[in-house]
Amino acid sequence: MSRRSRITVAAFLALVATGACAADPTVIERTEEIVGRSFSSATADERKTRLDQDEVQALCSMHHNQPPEAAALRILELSRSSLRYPPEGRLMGDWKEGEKLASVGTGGHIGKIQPDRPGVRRGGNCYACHVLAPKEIAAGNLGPSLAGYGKQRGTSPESVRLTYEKIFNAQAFYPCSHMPRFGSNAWLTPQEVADAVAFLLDAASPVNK
Amino acid sequence: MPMLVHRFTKRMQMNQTRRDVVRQGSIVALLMAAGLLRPGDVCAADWNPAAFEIKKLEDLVTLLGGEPATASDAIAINAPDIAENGAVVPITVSSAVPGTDAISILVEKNPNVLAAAFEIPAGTLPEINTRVKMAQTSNLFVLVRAGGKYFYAAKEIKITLGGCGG
Amino acid sequence: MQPSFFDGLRPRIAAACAGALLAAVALTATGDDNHAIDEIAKYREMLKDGNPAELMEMRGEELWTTPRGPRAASLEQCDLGLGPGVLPGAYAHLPRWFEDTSKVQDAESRLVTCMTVLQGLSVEEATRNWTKPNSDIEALVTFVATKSQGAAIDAPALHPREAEFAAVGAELFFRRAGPLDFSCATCHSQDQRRIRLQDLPNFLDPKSAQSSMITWPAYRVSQSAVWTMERRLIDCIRQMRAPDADYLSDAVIALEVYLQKQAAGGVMQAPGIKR
Amino acid sequence: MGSPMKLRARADGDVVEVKILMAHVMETGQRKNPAGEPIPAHFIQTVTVTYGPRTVLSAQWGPAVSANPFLSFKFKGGEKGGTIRVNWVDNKGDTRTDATIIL
Repeated sequence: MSRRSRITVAAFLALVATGACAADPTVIERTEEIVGRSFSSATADERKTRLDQDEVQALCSMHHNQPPEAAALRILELSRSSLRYPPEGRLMGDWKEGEKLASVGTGGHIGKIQPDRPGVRRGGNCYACHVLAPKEIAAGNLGPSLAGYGKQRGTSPESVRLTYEKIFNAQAFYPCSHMPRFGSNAWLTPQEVADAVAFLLDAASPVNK
Repeated sequence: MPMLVHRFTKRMQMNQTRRDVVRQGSIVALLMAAGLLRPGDVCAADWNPAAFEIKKLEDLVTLLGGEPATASDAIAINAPDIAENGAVVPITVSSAVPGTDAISILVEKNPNVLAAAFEIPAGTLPEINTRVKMAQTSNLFVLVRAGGKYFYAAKEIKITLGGCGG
Repeated sequence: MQPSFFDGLRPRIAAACAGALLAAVALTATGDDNHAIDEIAKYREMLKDGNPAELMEMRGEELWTTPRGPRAASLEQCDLGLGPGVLPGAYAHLPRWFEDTSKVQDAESRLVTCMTVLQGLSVEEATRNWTKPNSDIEALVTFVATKSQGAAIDAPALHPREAEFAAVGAELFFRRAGPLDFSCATCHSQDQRRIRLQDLPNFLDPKSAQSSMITWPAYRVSQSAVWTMERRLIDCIRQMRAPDADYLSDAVIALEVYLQKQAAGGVMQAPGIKR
Repeated sequence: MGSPMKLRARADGDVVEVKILMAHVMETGQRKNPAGEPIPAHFIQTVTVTYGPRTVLSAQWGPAVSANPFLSFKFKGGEKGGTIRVNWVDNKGDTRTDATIIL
């Protein structure tokens, strides 16, 4: 049994348990077949890392990001178990590094049409979706405004830890959140997540000005 | 707050005084030197690289000559304060200065500051609608010649980062 | 040092700064936000007069009417779904099922069929440089779409194969994958959202879906080119960090079937002009 | 020879509005291709618009004019049915002239 079909079965068990409505399995099967033959230039590794779904992705997709309780609990469990921390345990890094990460939207583009230039920085692109430092006018609104985030929450160990974990894997709190699982997917390193935490919480950060 | 306003007012007065003294004809001199604003037909041979190769506004100072250009409220720049993409910034410039016969568009922070120069013969309205590239957030200057004198106006246009980021 | 020409401008700029500073005290962040959005709206409005897509449309018309290829034929007998040579409204009825090819095809895929069948060109020749500005396919799609201006989008996916593509397209729309967990729904399933300052259509809302789909193909000033719907979707997929989707592939056409179905009734205004 | 321009000229009373779209890459010379090689500059340098024997606008451009340039302006004294001619010359010596009738 392939990984994909195992996931499907697991998801359907969750589905039956709650009686929620989700996609027709034959449509999912047909969709996967079409995905399988519509990316002919992808290498085996690219298919595995860029097209195949892990269990969380498959559950969120099949439930159109509104998982029933059993699926939601499974997502929370998988996400919590994927949390990792920096070696030294310092969850608050350098806000200036975090600020840079927040503006960089490049990294991870592959293919032949328009791949990233070699050596380009991989960023968190936080401004694409969030208001952060109020001085940046070109901020998106897919996610909530985070202006003044640290002013409201302070830098207690609990606040720092919660912020770190939300950036590392938002789905450890909000199953099927639109936010990328930056840490769990190894898009950002634990150190980079800590830098983003500092950008949000540090009193000196422009986010809190 | 009153302190702040006072400081700005004072700075404006200082600059106002300086402006009277400053000779501002640099671009003008350059354009004339380049044969750019010469009346008559334009043909390919007339295109002079000197004007279009100026890198910094300060470089123009070395070519200072002509009469100082004057800031003028009679020149209108209609452009958005914020452009979604610097590759195309739409602008409409018009001059109510009597006798306007040339209009140039300059972008302070572009690698080459002069973008375009238009000659306005008698009978043509002193109003141009076109689109220029802006490498980054910058002041855009419009320089107008009328009756042998030069006038200018400026507007800051912000260029925003856009899209998904790459 | 000799003072610069632009020293004379400093007072105006200082005044503007002072104004902004004073304004900042009075305005909330929302106020600034609205100003930015208003100015972006002005930017877009100013672009509308003089859309370079019209140049592409002219070139497309020439390509449509000029005999080309080994068979020295024009495309004037091309059947885009409403009969050979019928252009008005054809784009608004696509994608659809075609008996002769046994495929669900969009405008691009169908034009390639016509170029291969009528003119004898290879698929490679027909789609040459499709990712670059000024390609033949870009010009032809622009021309064909322009002929649907004023027509309502009507591609209801009633044929069983079309219905299947619409269902697959809906699944693809929500299908999350890759290192950023993105799907189309990440950005396009909520109202009034933006990436930075770019508005994002919500394809789950018919009005919003219409407002987007009626403007494609569109001239993109950042690309100096008209982007077709396929080019647009394949770039979204690239931005999601997926591998390149194949041009004219079923995955891309299935997404289009779904989006056109969502946008039913929208009155075509293409070609649009965008950042 | 360059690609055709799209021209419109419309009379409103004695004022004629001319709108011009030109097909041109307007390459700055500052950009690099994906292989990292510079893309040579290629841009329109001069534009001349005439109404009969009369030059109604002339321009000199640098590469900072946007790709596929758009230009519109108005002049007095044109009549419906008259011919507007637009010529451009670029830095490679390529040139293009198109004409339209005033509507």
